[in-house]
Amino acid sequence: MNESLSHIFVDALLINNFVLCVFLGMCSFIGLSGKFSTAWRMGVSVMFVIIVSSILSYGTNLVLVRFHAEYLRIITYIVIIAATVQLTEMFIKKTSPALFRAMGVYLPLITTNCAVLAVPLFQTSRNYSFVQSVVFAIAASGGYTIAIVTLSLVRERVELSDVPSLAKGTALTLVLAAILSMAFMGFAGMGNGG
Amino acid sequence: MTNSWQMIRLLGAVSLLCGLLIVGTQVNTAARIRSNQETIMRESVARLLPGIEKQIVYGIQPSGDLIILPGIEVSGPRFFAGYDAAGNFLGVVMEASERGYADVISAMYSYSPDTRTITGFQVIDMKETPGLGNKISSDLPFLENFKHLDATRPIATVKHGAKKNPWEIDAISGATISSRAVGRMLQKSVAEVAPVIERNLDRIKRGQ
Amino acid sequence: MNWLSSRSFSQGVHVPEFKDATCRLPIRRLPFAPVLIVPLSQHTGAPAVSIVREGQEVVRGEPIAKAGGFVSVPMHAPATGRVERIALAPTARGDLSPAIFIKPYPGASQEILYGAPQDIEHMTPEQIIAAVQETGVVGLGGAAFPTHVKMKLPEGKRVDTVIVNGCECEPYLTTDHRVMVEQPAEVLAGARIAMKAIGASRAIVGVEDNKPDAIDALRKAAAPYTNLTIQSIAAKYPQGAEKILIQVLLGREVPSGGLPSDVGTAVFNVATLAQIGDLLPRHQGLIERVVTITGPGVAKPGNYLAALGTPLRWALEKVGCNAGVASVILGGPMMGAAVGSLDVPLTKGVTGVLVLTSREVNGSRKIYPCIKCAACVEACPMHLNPSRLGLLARKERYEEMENVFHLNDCFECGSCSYVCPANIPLVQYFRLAKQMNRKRKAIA
Amino acid sequence: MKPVIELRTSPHLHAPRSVETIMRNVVYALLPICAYAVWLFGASALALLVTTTAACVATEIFICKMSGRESSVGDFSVIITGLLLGLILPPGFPLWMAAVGGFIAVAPGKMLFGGLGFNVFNPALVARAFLQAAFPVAIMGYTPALAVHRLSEFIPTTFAIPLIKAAPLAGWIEKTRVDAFSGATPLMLEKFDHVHSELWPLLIGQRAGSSGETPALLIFLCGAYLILRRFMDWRIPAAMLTSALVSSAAFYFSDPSRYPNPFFMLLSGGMMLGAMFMATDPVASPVTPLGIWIYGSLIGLITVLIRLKGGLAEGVMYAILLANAMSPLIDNVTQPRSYGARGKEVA
Amino acid sequence: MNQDQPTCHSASPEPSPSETFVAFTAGLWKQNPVFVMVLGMCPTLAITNSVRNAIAMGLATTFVMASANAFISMVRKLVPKQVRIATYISMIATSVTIVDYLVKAISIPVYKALGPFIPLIVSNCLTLERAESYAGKNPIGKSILDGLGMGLGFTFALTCLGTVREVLGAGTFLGFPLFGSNFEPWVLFLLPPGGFITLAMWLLTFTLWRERSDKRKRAREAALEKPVEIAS
Repeated sequence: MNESLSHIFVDALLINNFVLCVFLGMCSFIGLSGKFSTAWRMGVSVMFVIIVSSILSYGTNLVLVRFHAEYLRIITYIVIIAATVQLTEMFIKKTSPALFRAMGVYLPLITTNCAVLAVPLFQTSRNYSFVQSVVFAIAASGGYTIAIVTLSLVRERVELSDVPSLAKGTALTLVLAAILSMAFMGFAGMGNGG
Repeated sequence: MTNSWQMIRLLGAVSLLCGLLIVGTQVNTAARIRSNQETIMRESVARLLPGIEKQIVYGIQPSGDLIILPGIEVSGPRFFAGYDAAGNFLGVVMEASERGYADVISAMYSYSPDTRTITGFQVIDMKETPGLGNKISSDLPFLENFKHLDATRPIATVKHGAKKNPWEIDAISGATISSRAVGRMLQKSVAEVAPVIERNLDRIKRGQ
Repeated sequence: MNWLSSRSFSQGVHVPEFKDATCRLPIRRLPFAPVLIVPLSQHTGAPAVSIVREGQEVVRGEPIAKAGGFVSVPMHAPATGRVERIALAPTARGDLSPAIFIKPYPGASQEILYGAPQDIEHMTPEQIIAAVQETGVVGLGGAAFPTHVKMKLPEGKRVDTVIVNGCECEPYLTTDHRVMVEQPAEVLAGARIAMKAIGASRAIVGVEDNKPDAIDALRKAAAPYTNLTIQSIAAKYPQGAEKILIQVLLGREVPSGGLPSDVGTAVFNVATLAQIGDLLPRHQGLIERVVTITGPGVAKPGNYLAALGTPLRWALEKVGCNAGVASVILGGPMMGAAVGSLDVPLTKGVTGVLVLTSREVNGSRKIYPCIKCAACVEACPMHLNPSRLGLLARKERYEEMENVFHLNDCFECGSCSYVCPANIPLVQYFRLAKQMNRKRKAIA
Repeated sequence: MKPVIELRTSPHLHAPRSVETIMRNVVYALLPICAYAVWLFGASALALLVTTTAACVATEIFICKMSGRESSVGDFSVIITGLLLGLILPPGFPLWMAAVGGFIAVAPGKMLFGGLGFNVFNPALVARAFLQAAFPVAIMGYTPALAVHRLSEFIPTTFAIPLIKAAPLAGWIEKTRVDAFSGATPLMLEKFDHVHSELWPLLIGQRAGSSGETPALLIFLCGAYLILRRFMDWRIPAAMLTSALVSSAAFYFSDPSRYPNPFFMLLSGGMMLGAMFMATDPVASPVTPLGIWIYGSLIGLITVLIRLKGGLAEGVMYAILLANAMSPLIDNVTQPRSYGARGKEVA
Repeated sequence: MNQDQPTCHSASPEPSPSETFVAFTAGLWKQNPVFVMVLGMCPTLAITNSVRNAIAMGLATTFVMASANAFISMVRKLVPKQVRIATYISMIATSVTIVDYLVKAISIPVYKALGPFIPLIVSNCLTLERAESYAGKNPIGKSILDGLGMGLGFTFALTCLGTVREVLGAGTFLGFPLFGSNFEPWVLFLLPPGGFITLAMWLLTFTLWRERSDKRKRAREAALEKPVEIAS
């Protein structure tokens, strides 16, 4: 199906939000959403890596298809992601030590963030064109960032309240995520109503 | 120096091992996967065209011509023609998809070029709301719509209980969006494929 | 009320005034107590140093202690009598501090025998500042900061406008109100002395519009002077706070952690200036002040001219206390502190004595969790976020309060606690937080 | 020990308004709406309101007891949650589901976060969203207003057996309807069938809908009472209704044949109830002056977008929940500039 | 999380067989990857709306973990530190690709139901975590057992979630209707929020259970210590 760019964008950003509706990038969503300062850095790093690796894997996929080597997709994609992460890390370390201090810890974690691997996989299985892939990568990683940043601020706020000791920790985070996810259900069918 | 050389050698060995394993698996499973996919398709088509014994997959070229596809590997514009044991033409089965409430709904439907009606409809994949939208695959009164759906006119979805004409689809109450998506999908697909079938009907009937 | 023409500021709260009981009563004199307790530290800064011995005879108005440094002022004998002893006396803060106990002679006159006229017109600013220090005048609005220190500008700072603070926005208190009504000439004289000492070209007297008689009296007295303006401003709490008043009158904002002189102004309380205007030409010292003694627990509320050092218990006996006194507050109800003992003396910084009965002091108000109604955010004159500060304080995140939420800009006006529907003791939290931060820094 | 210290610190005066009076007055303001709902939709609406309130109160008492806290029912906030939940469910909603909703509202929606003042989301809306997702069919079971036997008999779905599918409503509606009724609210008619509704019935609430969301005028007046007595922040409803009006007007004037009249948007669905009683929940809304305006406008805008562009007919609930989620962010970016901060930067 | 293991060790009377046994059972319960370590969240939440899918996903992960652990343990002494992660990831990716094809060959409907989550096993933090902390340090037999144990523990957790979600959300278990056709399903549990809620409920249950068992353990220890004190 030939999807319009705006639709791909809204769909990946809100309707089928990567985190809240498709359950991708869960570990970091739960583990790194405790502090706003961590969350936004993680969000930005993920956005960068997703967009770069999406572009790289689009090109790689063309090569794989050309040589009928689709069975190497998973392994090449993960290598591309690992390489992107590694190169980004080195690049930031060289150019901006301050930025590296801020982001450095989060970058290696991105390799095992399934949201990052999911983007190239989805864009391949959905036969997106290059432009569609880029839009999809931006929207999907943007959706991830929105979710993790929102959750982190909500959690910072909850930190100031008297949460019963039993519920502290992951369970409470999950309940918050559940309510957020219910709220995102309001976007279902967006752009398709008329 | 020796250290990096050692590293490269090791990585090479690892890649070789991985490559061998992957290729081995791929080679060993390819036939099985293919037959699995064929079976599923065949079963879906058979469910829509009862009494089918033989089926041909036609691909539609950009020029509008038909070619017979070797199997179901090749995606793109295509349809299935079904024949009974005696080789009589039963009808065609087409694939269609459309955005529903939650995500894309993809479906198959059978179409009779002789009467220009849709004779059956089956959802293949969807993520519609359980209990509401997902009734499009199970709600019997709704599926009743597609036993004889007139496709000579633009197919339209009307609200529950308001169906008056044979080309209208009676929507599921409370699942308007999903029902409409089905109507839109059929309407678009028929408009696209029916003329091609019409033009090549003789050839299809002969099974060439 | 001319509320249309009155200026005001955007935040703050409207507090019931409770001023009717005393605002029309003329200032009356309290007789001498059997013993007057003159603490050596009635002001901000170094304590004064006693220059009398036990048993020495002193004359009313005579210096009995000299300033303990530049940021310090001398003390003068409030009555003619004998120095009974020099010993520790309880203070309103709750601790003990050295004080001179003076036993006035029975029948000692209220007349001030000490002092001689001096010519202000021909004095240099430095001489005026020195003379002001000799009078022992400190900020009589409650801060008790030595006035001459305020007049001595830091290097490189210039002040163009003297602001005279006649707001008296605290409920119940009418001290400044009566001073403005009864001594407008002294107030303006003091303002002119301050202008001369500082080198300012004009002075603005800001008076809240709930005191029309004070505005009238001042305007009449100011008629001959072109560089003195009387500005009526809409009544609102805490308009009398220095920084707020500067913003209302001049539209200037004192930088966080800065002083009024950073924006070219200096602020003096009306009562302070009235004393300077009165004492300086006669070269006398500050020995008495006007104190509003009021509240539901007082039988004869009013404004009383009390000799400094008058014990609180004695003053309250003189004005009569009703049954059921629950709390005695020095200062106004919004920022004043409740005293733990009635044996403390009235000092230079005491603007009023408020006696509340158990009906007003209802300790059983239940504390609810913060419902984030934002009333405090709208009330805070410093535009802080007391709601968030309160939540952080509950979790003892004091550093974050200071670094992210500007805790140190809070001057504890009490507006947030006043409006809080959940009765959260916000100001108390903030005091504690500041204390903890100071302690932490001291350790570090 | 503690109260003695509190006695001794300033300020010694206190404004008369307290949490308890605020909450009590919100309950008063909700009662006329409840009464009108019972008159419009009959005995079932009454049973629904009683059930939700009882379920909420019972849950709160139970949790307080379990966690060894002092019962917090006395602050009335749980009663507000209960009444609001009843008002935003369809009148014939099965009572057992309503009771589940009451539990969800209070247990995970409020007490999990520490009770009053700490809930991140509006508890009643959390429960409504839960029920909407859990029982999408039952929550669409709207019945007509002013049905003939409404006061003497219950809507059959009301007493559906727990965990068992409720019988379809069509038969009952057939029997009691006063005029043609399609089982849809005006918003659903507008969205899915392009049937326009008159504004007057929307204003006085004689239409299908959730039990308490229909009488726009009455809800407005009850909200106005709270605003005038300063128990509620006027800026949130003002921002929300204005932004809804402006954004829907933009749609309307771009294509009047396709999009509904902006005033229809204001009066239909739960817009008025949401603006007056849901979005104004102080706990889940920002505290900064600018933040409050942003928050209100955001709700209005998202509501209109969901209604006109989304898959659902109604979007107020989701809009408020989303804005609740955003309110810590809004609060953080709109911290007021403290007095003197500008000078500090220069210095 | 890891301090559980030493206590297990010291508690066991015969070291060698029980050690192997511990390697296997730790993942099942004491160090359950989902309920205790909170790892591998994506499939835990996404693929548990039916028991069948949950088990299939769990088994696929188990296979990947066992085989990846085996490979990694094999080469663990040869791999220099710098390229450790890269090697591990390629090993895991290889296992995943194999599983991907195997599942497709076994059943297309199951493959479709698991969607993108089979390839995504690669970036499941659980697999890399075990590779790093166990397979990279232990002999091959134990590593395989660890992979199997962890994988089965993962499967167990997924099945727990799947059961709640399928029973409440559809009224069925493994596709068999449990309550008859009149059951009103709680559709929510099949939707994304249901995944979060179900996991939250399980975690709460686990916390409660552990708290109670801790309390009991402490009580027992206290009871044991008392007489000793009296004696001394």
